Amino acid sequence: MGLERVFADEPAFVPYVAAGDPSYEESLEYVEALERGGADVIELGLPFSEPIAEGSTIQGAVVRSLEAGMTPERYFAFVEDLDVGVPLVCMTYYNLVYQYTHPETGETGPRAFARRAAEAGIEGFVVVDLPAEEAGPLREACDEFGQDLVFIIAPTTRGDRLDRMREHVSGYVYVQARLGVTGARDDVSGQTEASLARVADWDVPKAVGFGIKTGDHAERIVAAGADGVIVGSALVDIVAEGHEEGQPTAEVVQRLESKARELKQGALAGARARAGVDGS
Amino acid sequence: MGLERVFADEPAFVPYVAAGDPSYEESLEYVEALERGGADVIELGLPFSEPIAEGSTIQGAVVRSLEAGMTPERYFAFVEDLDVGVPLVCMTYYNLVYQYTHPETGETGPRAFARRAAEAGIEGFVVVDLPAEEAGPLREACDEFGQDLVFIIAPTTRGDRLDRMREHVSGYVYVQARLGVTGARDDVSGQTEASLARVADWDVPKAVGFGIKTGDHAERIVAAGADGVIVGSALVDIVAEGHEEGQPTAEVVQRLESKARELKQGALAGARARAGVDGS
Amino acid sequence: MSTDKTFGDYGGQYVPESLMPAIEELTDAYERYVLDNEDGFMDEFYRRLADFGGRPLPLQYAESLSERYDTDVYLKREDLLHGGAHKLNNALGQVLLAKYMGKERIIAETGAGQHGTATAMAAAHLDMPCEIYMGETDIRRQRPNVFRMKTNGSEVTPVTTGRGTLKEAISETMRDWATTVEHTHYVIGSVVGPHPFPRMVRDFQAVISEEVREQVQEKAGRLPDAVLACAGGGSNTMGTFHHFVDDEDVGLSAVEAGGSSLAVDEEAGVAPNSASLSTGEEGVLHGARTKLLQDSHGQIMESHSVSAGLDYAGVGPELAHLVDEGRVDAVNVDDDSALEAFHRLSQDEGVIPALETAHAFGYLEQHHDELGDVVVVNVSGRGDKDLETVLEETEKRDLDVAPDMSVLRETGGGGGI
Amino acid sequence: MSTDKTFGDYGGQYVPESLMPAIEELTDAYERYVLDNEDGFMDEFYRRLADFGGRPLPLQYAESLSERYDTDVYLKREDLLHGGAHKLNNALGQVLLAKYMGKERIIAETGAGQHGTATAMAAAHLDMPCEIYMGETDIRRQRPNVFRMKTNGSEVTPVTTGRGTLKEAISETMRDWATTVEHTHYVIGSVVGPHPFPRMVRDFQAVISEEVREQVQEKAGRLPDAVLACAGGGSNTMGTFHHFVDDEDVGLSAVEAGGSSLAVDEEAGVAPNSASLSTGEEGVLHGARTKLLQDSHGQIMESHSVSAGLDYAGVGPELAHLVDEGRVDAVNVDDDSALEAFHRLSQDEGVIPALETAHAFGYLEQHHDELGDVVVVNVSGRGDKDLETVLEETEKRDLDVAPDMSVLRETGGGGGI
Ligand SMILES: Cc1ncc(COP(=O)(O)O)c(C=O)c1O
Ligand SMILES: Cc1ncc(COP(=O)(O)O)c(C=O)c1O
Repeated sequence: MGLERVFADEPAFVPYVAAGDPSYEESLEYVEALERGGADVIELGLPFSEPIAEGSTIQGAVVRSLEAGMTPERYFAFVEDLDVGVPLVCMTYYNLVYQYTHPETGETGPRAFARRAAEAGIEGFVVVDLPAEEAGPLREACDEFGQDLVFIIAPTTRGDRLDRMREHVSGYVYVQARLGVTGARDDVSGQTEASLARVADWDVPKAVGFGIKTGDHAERIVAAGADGVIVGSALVDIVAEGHEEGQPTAEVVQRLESKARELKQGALAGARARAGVDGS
Repeated sequence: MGLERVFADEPAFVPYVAAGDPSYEESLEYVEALERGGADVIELGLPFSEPIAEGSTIQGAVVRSLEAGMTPERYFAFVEDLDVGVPLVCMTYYNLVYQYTHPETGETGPRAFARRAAEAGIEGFVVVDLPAEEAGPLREACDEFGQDLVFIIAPTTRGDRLDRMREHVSGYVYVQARLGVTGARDDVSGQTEASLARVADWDVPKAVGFGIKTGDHAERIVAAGADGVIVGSALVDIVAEGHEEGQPTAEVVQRLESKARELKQGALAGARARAGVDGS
Repeated sequence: MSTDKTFGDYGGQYVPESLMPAIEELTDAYERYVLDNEDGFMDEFYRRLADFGGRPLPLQYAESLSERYDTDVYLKREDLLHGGAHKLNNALGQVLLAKYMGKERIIAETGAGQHGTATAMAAAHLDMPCEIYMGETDIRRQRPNVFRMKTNGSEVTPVTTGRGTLKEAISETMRDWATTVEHTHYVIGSVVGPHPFPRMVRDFQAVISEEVREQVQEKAGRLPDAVLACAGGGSNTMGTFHHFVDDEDVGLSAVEAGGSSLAVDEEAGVAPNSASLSTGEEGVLHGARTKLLQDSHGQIMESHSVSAGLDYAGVGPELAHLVDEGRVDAVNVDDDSALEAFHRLSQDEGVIPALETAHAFGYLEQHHDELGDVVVVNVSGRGDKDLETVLEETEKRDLDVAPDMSVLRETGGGGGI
Repeated sequence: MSTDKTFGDYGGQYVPESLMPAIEELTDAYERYVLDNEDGFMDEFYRRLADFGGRPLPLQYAESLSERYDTDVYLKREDLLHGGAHKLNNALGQVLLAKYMGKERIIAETGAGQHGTATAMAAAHLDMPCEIYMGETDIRRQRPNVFRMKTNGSEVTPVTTGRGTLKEAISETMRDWATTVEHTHYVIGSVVGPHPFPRMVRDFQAVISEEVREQVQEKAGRLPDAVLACAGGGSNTMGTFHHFVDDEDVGLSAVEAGGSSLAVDEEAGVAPNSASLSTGEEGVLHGARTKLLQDSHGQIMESHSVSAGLDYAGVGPELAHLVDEGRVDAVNVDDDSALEAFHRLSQDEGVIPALETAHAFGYLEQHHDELGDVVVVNVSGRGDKDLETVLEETEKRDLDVAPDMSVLRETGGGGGI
């Protein structure tokens, strides 16, 4: 298992976009731009029609992608078409995993999904509505195909639950910075430090997400102890704006790349600050 | 008591109109026209806002008269202003009788009403919603002021009820030719003869009303044994049409008079037919 | 057995002769079936009220109101009766009686449409053809109830005379009855009309107080200090009061519609209220001597109330008598207070009352400190039928307790429902 | 005590991690208060169901239908429950539970508005702030229910995503809950969602079959041969079936909305029906594994039914399990038959059913000769909320039993209500 590796040397920048938003071709360019901007792992959304954990920004991405014809099969083709070197994580909802039929083996369900994902080059999964308790079948498939199953720790996750999740997590732990749904915010949640403290002694990297919007946010979160920052809505906002205002693809690519750079730089600055603090 | 007198020699024609329909002045002329046409007694309606026993024709007359300002006091003035020689009967609903306040004595109720009516020259009453059972106070006042209280015999009136009404009736008995409400019809009800038969041995005159429209109807009804015919809606229709179509008063007067003549002649013809039958 | 036709000076049988035989036949049937339970009529009535109507209905302790008024307030939940108002008690009783009498057809008038829907339901239930007269204005104002009557298979006949409301509908139904009286029964909608209607309707509605009397003793351990009910014609009122009339310590208040004002416009023939018990004069209307809104000549006034079901110029003769005797308090509450009470009960207790009913709660709000420690209020019906009116009337006013309805406007379709 | 999270393969807890602690807390509360009656919770629940809700509700012998089908047909009258549908059983239970849990705020989704109004009533009754999520399309279609919720003091928040109906409203409510979970309880509207909801909602609704079981034995002298209930999410269904599940001789039929056709348009992602039990595939939606209307990739379909309350792509996991086990028959009835059944019950029995409910009667019409001698049908709600829809949908069709609604047109205001 290997996603830990990208957090080893410096804080990781983990961007999220929905595959195929707003179209297959544009989306390929956008993902590649994120890598150029400094992404260390990319969470690539496979859109589900009922995104119950997403705020309006990512709901918009899901709708655009589905309307442009995204399906699980096209998603895997998309992954194969992508020209990026960093690891890819598939972020989705469980029904798509559960329903999946492997086009060659005819097998259905989590193992078929994990196999096809592995074939396409996916190294891990975040399945938003799959808590550790229900994750058995996918967990086993991940083990078989050498993939990581990332879990989310919410601000409400405490005590027993925390212990149980610690057992199951691999790759990195997704620390949800605040209660609620995805969406860029103008502040850093006060809950972040407390959440990080609860997983401080876990031996997987801690990536913090939910609401991070600027390099400054990223810096503060890494300074607070995160090993990485996960940023979705702030990037999807750029895609959405580009789409709605009819901006040239190249311009959107440019803006995504520079936003990615800002966030990655913020994370690095946070690491320096922490090193300074640690060193003082 | 005296209304019997007008039925003595020949079948009586008893027209009904609402006083003040469509205006005080026009109405005076209309009533006088009816006398010229051959009326033997005139039933002069004092309009009540809830005429529950009237069909749409007479409802219309009530509305026009009330809108033109008719009140019980104006009604009595109207009676006083009338220049007719035949007896007048006041046809109304009980609440107006019950509420009445005599302008000079200040007395209220049936006795006050009967007194004022007597002063104005009214010789009798038909109070549509006052069955014999509730008629005590008005009955007494009528006796005191020498007026007749006319009751209606419906096709449903039988047995005990018939006997009780026989005791109370005076002037004439109003034989309702059919069930339902007032209104001109195109046929003579088959119920008429049966109703007449039920009161055949009463010693008051029998006047038949409800639905009589033509001289021919009048003839048949008198031939069947009636001592008189009561006609309202067929006359009010003429008033209504004159009002709606803006006909000159003189024209309406003319039409009323000739309709009255037709009905009176019909009644006379009926009497001749009956005499023929009786004599055969 | 022969029943009294009057209540003191009130009541009687002031109808055209053609109806008298039917009224005598009905009186006879009333005495035999209702009073003497011949052929088990009343047993069947109670059984159907239970199985079809949903009786018995709860007497609910109103937690929020009791706290607000520092008085134990109980709600008699007639709003839970099938159809949504107490009206079915009467309609079911009369339609069943018509069946026992061998009648083949039912007619009824309706104002707000509650009595019409109750009658249509009862007629469908008992398989009787039914025709409902309803003023044209009321048809326009109460479309859902028109639809319900039609859905239950009744004819609905518009009445176009006068202002096209309840008074005209009653007159028109009486006209139908005068024509069809031999095979048709007229199901009158309240404790009004000629004898035996006021007594008979009261007896059918008395199931309310029969239940309340038992329930309140069980829940409060004693009889109430006060019983409140709104009063239009007065059927829910008499139904709620009847079994308490002999309990002299139980105060009985009939809450009428004060409308926009108690003053009358004699010239226009309009009383902007329906407070016939409080302000009316004795007179004769629709078959009975009772208290009426009328001008000095005896012409009937157009009444007014924000609640269509209270909008009637007359009132039941028994209530008129009980008020004269001092046994029942005639009080009234204006449109504004009724609307506020509508919103208050909805928000505080989770019970949306009919606008008629809301008048009783408006009175409770104003006079709770004079009513004693245990107060029963009859919730005569539910407010679903009134939503459109309440929306309109609330927007015209600046009420303290009204909710913000902007979500209805913002999602299109205008401000209506 | 620890309850099973699944029913066979169905059920479970497929929710974002942020909700898991709340769901565990709820499970604990469910086991303590509902299953163990801690602090007398269930006693208070039953008391409030009686006093506020109007329970017990009648089991009515349906005379006309029994004659029509030559079978004893009984109607369980949930339409008489306060609010007009079985929904209050659940809403009252959950709001009360939230109070016992010390929660300070209630949220709920609603489609047709029946669950929303029930929740708003329960929240007003128990003095809890309440916010209801409702699709924008549904707000437009169900304005009276929006008004009722607002009148009871609830916030109504429009949901603009997707088609703006129930599915989207549930998703949006889950989003609110994910944010406010620490002090807010989500009152889900049917036997769907993650454990413990399907079990808990069933237990609250099981009061229906608890009563029916006793009533039918009293009235028919034995258990029924068949019990019918419509099924959207399946809460009235499981409530009506629950206490009969172990009686193997009692047939249980869940009647789904067949809509306009059982065929699906995979391309458009639309199923013109809501027959998830009859035609759906196993999958995971809104927290549970169950039968779903979905395309071959697992994307959820837009379902359709003339009755908004059945218009949902999922169904309760316990029902899915009982169908797989062969214990419950999954059947369905199309829009036309449901509309005809709506009119038939209204005309023949004087009970205007909800369009949801009408599906069960459509099935009875088609299969009465296979159901045995004693049949119980749950009247899950009343049809007042559906009048506008029925008027429109009836005019589009040539139904045998529909009344002539021309009086509504002739008196102005267009063809609407
Ligand atoms: C709910 C409700 N309450 C009260 C009334 C008034 O009638 P009554 O005074 O006869 O009870 C009506 C009449 O429609 C009504 O619908
Ligand atoms: C009257 C009625 N019946 C049935 C339903 C369907 O829900 P369920 O299947 O959960 O009983 C609804 C939903 O709104 C409803 O209002």
